[in-house]
Amino acid sequence: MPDEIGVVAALVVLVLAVGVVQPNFLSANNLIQLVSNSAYFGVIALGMVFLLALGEIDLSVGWNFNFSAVLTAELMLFGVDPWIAAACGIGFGAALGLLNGVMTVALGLPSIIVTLGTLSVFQGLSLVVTKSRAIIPPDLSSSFFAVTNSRLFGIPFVVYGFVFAAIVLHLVFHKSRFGYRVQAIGSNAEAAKLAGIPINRTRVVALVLMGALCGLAGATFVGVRQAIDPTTGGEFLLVAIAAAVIGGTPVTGGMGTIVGALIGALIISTIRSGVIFLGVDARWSTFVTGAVILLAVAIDKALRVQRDRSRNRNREN
Amino acid sequence: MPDEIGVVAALVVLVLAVGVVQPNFLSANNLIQLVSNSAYFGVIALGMVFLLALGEIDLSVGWNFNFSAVLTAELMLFGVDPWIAAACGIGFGAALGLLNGVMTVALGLPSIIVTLGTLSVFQGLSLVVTKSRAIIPPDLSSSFFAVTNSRLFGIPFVVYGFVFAAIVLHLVFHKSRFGYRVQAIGSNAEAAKLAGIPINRTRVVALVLMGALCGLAGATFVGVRQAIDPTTGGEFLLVAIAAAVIGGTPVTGGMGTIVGALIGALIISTIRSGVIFLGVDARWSTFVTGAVILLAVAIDKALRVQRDRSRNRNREN
Amino acid sequence: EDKIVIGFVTHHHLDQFQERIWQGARTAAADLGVELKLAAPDNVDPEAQLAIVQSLVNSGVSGIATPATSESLVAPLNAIIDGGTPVVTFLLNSPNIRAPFVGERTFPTWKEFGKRVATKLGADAKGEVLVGYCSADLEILAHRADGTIAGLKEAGPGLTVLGPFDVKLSATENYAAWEALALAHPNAVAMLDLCAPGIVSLSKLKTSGGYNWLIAGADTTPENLAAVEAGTAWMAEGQSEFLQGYMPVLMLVDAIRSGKKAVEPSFFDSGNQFVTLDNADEPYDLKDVSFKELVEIANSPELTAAHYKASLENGQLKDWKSLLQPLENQNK
Amino acid sequence: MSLPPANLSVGAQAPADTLPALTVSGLTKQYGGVRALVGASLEVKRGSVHAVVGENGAGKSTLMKIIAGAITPDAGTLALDGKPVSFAGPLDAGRAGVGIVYQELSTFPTRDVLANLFANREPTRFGFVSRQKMMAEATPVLEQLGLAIKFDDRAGDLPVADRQLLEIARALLAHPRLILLDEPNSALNQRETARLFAIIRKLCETGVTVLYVSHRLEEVFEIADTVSVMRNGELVWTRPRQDLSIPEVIDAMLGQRAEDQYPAEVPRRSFGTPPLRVVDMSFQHDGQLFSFDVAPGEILGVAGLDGSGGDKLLPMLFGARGKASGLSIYPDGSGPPASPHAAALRGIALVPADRRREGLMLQKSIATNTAHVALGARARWWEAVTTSVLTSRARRVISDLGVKAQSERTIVHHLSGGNQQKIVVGKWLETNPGLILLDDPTRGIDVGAKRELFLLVRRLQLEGKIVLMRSTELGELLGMCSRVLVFYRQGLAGIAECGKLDQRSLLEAINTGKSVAF
Ligand SMILES: Nc1ncnc2c1ncn2[C@@H]1O[C@H](COP(=O)(O)OP(=O)(O)OP(=O)(O)O)[C@@H](O)[C@H]1O
Ligand SMILES: Nc1ncnc2c1ncn2[C@@H]1O[C@H](COP(=O)(O)OP(=O)(O)OP(=O)(O)O)[C@@H](O)[C@H]1O
Ligand SMILES: [Mg+2]
Ligand SMILES: [Mg+2]
Repeated sequence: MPDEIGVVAALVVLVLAVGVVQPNFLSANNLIQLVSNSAYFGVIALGMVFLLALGEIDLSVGWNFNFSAVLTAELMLFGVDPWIAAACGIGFGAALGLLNGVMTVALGLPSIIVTLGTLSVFQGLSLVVTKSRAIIPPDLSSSFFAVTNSRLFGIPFVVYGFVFAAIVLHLVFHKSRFGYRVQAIGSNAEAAKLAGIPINRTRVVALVLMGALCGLAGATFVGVRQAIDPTTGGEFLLVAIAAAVIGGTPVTGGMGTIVGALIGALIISTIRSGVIFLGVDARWSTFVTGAVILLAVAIDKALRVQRDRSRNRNREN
Repeated sequence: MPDEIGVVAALVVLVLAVGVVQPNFLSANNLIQLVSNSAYFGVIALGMVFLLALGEIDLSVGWNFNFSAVLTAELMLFGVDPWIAAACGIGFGAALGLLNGVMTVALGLPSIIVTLGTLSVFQGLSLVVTKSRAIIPPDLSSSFFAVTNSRLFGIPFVVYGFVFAAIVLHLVFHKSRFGYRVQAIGSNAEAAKLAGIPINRTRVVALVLMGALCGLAGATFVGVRQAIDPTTGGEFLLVAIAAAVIGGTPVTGGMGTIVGALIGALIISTIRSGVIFLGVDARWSTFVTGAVILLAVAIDKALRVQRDRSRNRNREN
Repeated sequence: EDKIVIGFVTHHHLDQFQERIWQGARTAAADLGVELKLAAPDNVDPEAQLAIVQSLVNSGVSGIATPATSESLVAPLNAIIDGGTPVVTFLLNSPNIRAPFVGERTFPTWKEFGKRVATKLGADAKGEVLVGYCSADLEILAHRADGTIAGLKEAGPGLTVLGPFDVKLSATENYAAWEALALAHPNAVAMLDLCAPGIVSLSKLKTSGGYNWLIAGADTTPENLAAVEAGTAWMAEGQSEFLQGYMPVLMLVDAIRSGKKAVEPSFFDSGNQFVTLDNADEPYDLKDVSFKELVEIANSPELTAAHYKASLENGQLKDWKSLLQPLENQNK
Repeated sequence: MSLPPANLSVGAQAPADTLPALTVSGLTKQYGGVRALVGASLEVKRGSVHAVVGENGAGKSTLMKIIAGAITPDAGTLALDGKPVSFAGPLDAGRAGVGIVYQELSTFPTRDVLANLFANREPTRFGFVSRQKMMAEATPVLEQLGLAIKFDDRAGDLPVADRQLLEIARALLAHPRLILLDEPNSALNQRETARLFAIIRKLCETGVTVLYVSHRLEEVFEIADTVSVMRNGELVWTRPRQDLSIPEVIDAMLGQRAEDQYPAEVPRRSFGTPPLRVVDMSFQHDGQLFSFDVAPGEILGVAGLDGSGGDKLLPMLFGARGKASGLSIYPDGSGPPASPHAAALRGIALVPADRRREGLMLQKSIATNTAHVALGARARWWEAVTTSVLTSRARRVISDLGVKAQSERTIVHHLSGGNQQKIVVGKWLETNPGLILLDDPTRGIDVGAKRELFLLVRRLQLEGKIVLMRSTELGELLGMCSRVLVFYRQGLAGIAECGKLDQRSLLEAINTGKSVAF
């Protein structure tokens, strides 16, 4: 049984619990929507797994998302072809990640401090660019908008994108040299260095990857929503970390799970949506959200303890 | 030269830089206000140093502050003597911390996950209690309000309180067995266990301390502001962590600095206020804030590197 | 006399609503020949807002205009008033501040909003009407919800009013929340969001999901007006943001020039608009405009200033002092 | 206020001499399918030094940890001075007068020396931890151990040997009646070991009992009164030292006849490949310059006391301290590597001195650890991490080096210390390096494994590899190397030819820096 068994079970329990009371909740339409709503912060959570496994963190993700989306939309305003604008948005996100990486390495500071600064820098610059206005692409005739809003077998583009990103990043995390390096450094940075693993380069690459994922989420957002306003993204940081951590990636470094982060993102969306489906009073909904998070992590933990026990038993026999 | 030399220098540079352009900034009145504005999130930052040094974190601090303040104000509404209400508020904050601690230890989960849940639980329950309304103590005749709003030699009560808390916590951190234990566990949890240090108990105590400090800040807030809103405190988490981390406490555990966190809190207040004094355009102010944070940590780092170099040189000769 | 400097602090500066308030303040400062210092925190954060206000006072401004974002700002703002710096509040009110307030009348306005929605649905309409707001922890939103629900019940006795739901402020969360509500209530006849982002989310959902509920919501932002223009949303409520920026500066400068150390507490109703494709009635003696003109005005600072200029210079608003009401009227 | 006794003394009055200080009976401990300890029974006489020896993974550390209360046995009992005891944790054991120096360094790297010395038993004054009291108490102990460090140095900044001494000092400061030393001197040189032994002897005179685990059998024979041999979790026998010989002990440990410890020197021949030429290198700015050559197929020893610079040489050649100064030319024709990454790519290997801190990912499997260099540093970016490659590599290391482990999926943390060391050696040798820097490679590995390692080194020699080996055991250097670099006070004092030298004169050389013997 893989490590993710616990979170998967927690997700299933939550979905069924809401579904029993409100069968509508289990409609394909709603479940698909649930996934597509997790996509933006979910993709960021996937990148966060790499950073947490490395023993680092990026606090600037939400504003990197926002700034990249703003750049994408602004380029469209300037008449750049939306496909090219989107590519630039992704590249721009990566460049902001590179800035984080270079400053982390050059100043020899932990990324939490550097990104604490760049989080305001990105937000501030984005604000200067938007002048507090929502940026709306003027011409929606490009195939970019058709594609990002398309559905295949009733499932929207972003869902495919999210799942595809998760598969690719899962392979990168577990099957590539880069993923190996990330986990090796997070396990024991000193030993990794003495094994000849290039620590700084790996750190920079991980922060660039994180940035590119923010840019990807931002550019897609512009395609799907055809607008970006100066606030969107600000709240992504905490949800993305929550998704990664609920999914089973420890903050102490050395390991992580991309699949877990995906499930973690779905759990958060399920809670959000479930609270509404169950008609929880607005005043109680925050409390219910917190209580259900605790319940979910407790289920996860209980199941993993259970599994480890039976595993040991099997070993002994 | 102590470790805090870097942050102190960064603070002095910032204060003087603003003061040269706007001499008003250096007025006693403004500087005092600067300190008193840092007091609430600053006290929380002091507690965060213990948790970071332990290798833990408490994400629920802002809403613990809020909930404790709400409880304090509600008790006053019910006619409880304000002094007793304030004491209850502190005790209540500690109890919420105890809840965090017990769940962390009982579920065997990292505190980041548990407090990710309790953060919403506390916020939600506080909201249920306030019914979205500000709670305003009805009768301000008690000496509690006179004392919390008093000034001695022109300096307000909260400033004394903040500095006093910092001194006490500095001593606890560096001179008490509890402080030694906290740092030992954060430094090497396995070795700490082998040395017979009660890890779980220390964790719980640290989370209770954190909670009590939130309660202290909350009760004082009610005294000084004579009101508490359902939103106040939500922003404290990020600022408190920023203050601790800018002050020089690493998130990797094993060490920390209370004095640094105090200076870190002052740096944040100085930036907030300095941006206004310098008349930075409101749209640019977020960017400037971020850039100055980066500048401050770079100054700190440069000075510490400098010091370590000269230290090593002295040592080798 | 010394140059008058007005510190004008909004509770954030992240949307066009705030920008239009700033526009009003800027216009007033130019009209009156005073200096203006505009500032705001990065996001809604009363403590950061207070730090900004206090810094402005310490740097020697002559007066402060700021919203009472939270009740805990009351004591410090009163302390500033006691210290001799006049204060005017706008947008968000606390009756405990010893200062005037410029803004809309919350409960009556939103009751009217609810009534108009119910009327539009038809006197004998049946079905679910969903009411959402962006945050359960702001008292003013609770008043808006109370007003809206009261209006809906009064004018549409056959309607089933559900909510208020916490549909969040950020564009992504707001969209997700309405998406879930739409699925959970497939038979709803109207969706009302009492905060700015709702109209945009709801319009997008309505188009992509093939719904045909009626949409109405708060704030006449360019995006919201675009949705009304496209016919997906029916009504956007506006609350004369320009005046909420203009009047506080005017009142402060008036008091300072007449040598007062504080401004008497009072309430100035900034009025409001219920904007639909065929209605954009303005309060006071402001020129009533067509929807098309309203959009043009909303998109141009010059046209906005010009729109108010006549009344401010020669009309009803020139004599603004006679329009002041007791502070208690604000929520009656 | 009374200061605690300034010298080492017994914690409590000695009970009746007749009862054994420690009685262990039927101790059993099983980890999953691994039987770490199987019904071990032992009696330790008061005031004696009782050595426990055995192969890597024999169960020695498990036994020590149980006696120290760090782990609970599945079955079996303990008695101190005849009284049955059962420990709920290390604290209980400490209170009962049991002290321990763990095999694996368990210092607090971010904490200073004093905090480390008094972890969890800090003396207080008016409720505050008293650094004065700690310093007063610690000074004489550190002096006895010859440990010259500042009290406010961070433990993490100290060299391995100092950290090990620090832990010994920590154990001594608790004044235990029974002290367990689990390979306490694996990182110590002869002088430091001699000091430790002097302290042990003095302690025994005052009635303290010492249980001593070591792989250095000469030292065991020097200090121990009684020797117990363990094999596969079982106690083979316990006998007085004077009735024993080293080969006898080795036979019992291995369960077979012992061979010569050092495999025979291979005949020198020429390989036609270039040597390593170290030219004008120095340990610090303006420091003494030194130069030497190492030919292919040569094993060059590195010796020196702590602080002599000897411990810096290998990391420096490896690029771990930045690019080395001077005009050195490596066998590939380039200068010194600028970073460990460059070194790894150029086929230079460093087996670091502190395996847990510098060599291992403790929470990862053997398979992951053995890929550290081959995959982490040397693979091309597109090369996938496949389970089959990881597995076959790990299995090769396990069989080549005789790692005692259940499978390649075993977490390294669960291996015995010696087997962990083999993983570090193995992960480097897997990459077939041309220049091999061995920094105290035999630390904590048993005689059998040591011999296997030396055989391996000889094989490398035959292949024309260049090997530099630093060791704290001079016998090893003399047994394996043709020449030994002797470092003294941050400079190279001379190069000793091993053929013309015995252990005593080498010892004298590293202690005085005089080149008389060369
Ligand atoms: N002992 C040391 N003292 C001072 N600086 C050092 C030391 N060791 C390494 N450095 C410097 O610290 C930085 C980090 O070194 P590291 O080996 O991690 O780089 P890297 O990740 O291998 O670089 P690259 O990605 O270019 O290969 C480098 O700039 C190096 O020069
Ligand atoms: N926590 C653990 N989990 C699983 N197996 C363990 C654990 N600790 C020890 N073992 C196993 O128990 C056996 C005995 O280990 P132990 O550490 O006692 O050996 P040792 O005699 O001290 O060896 P060395 O000389 O290498 O230090 C080994 O096979 C080891 O792999
Ligand atoms: Mg490198
Ligand atoms: Mg051992």
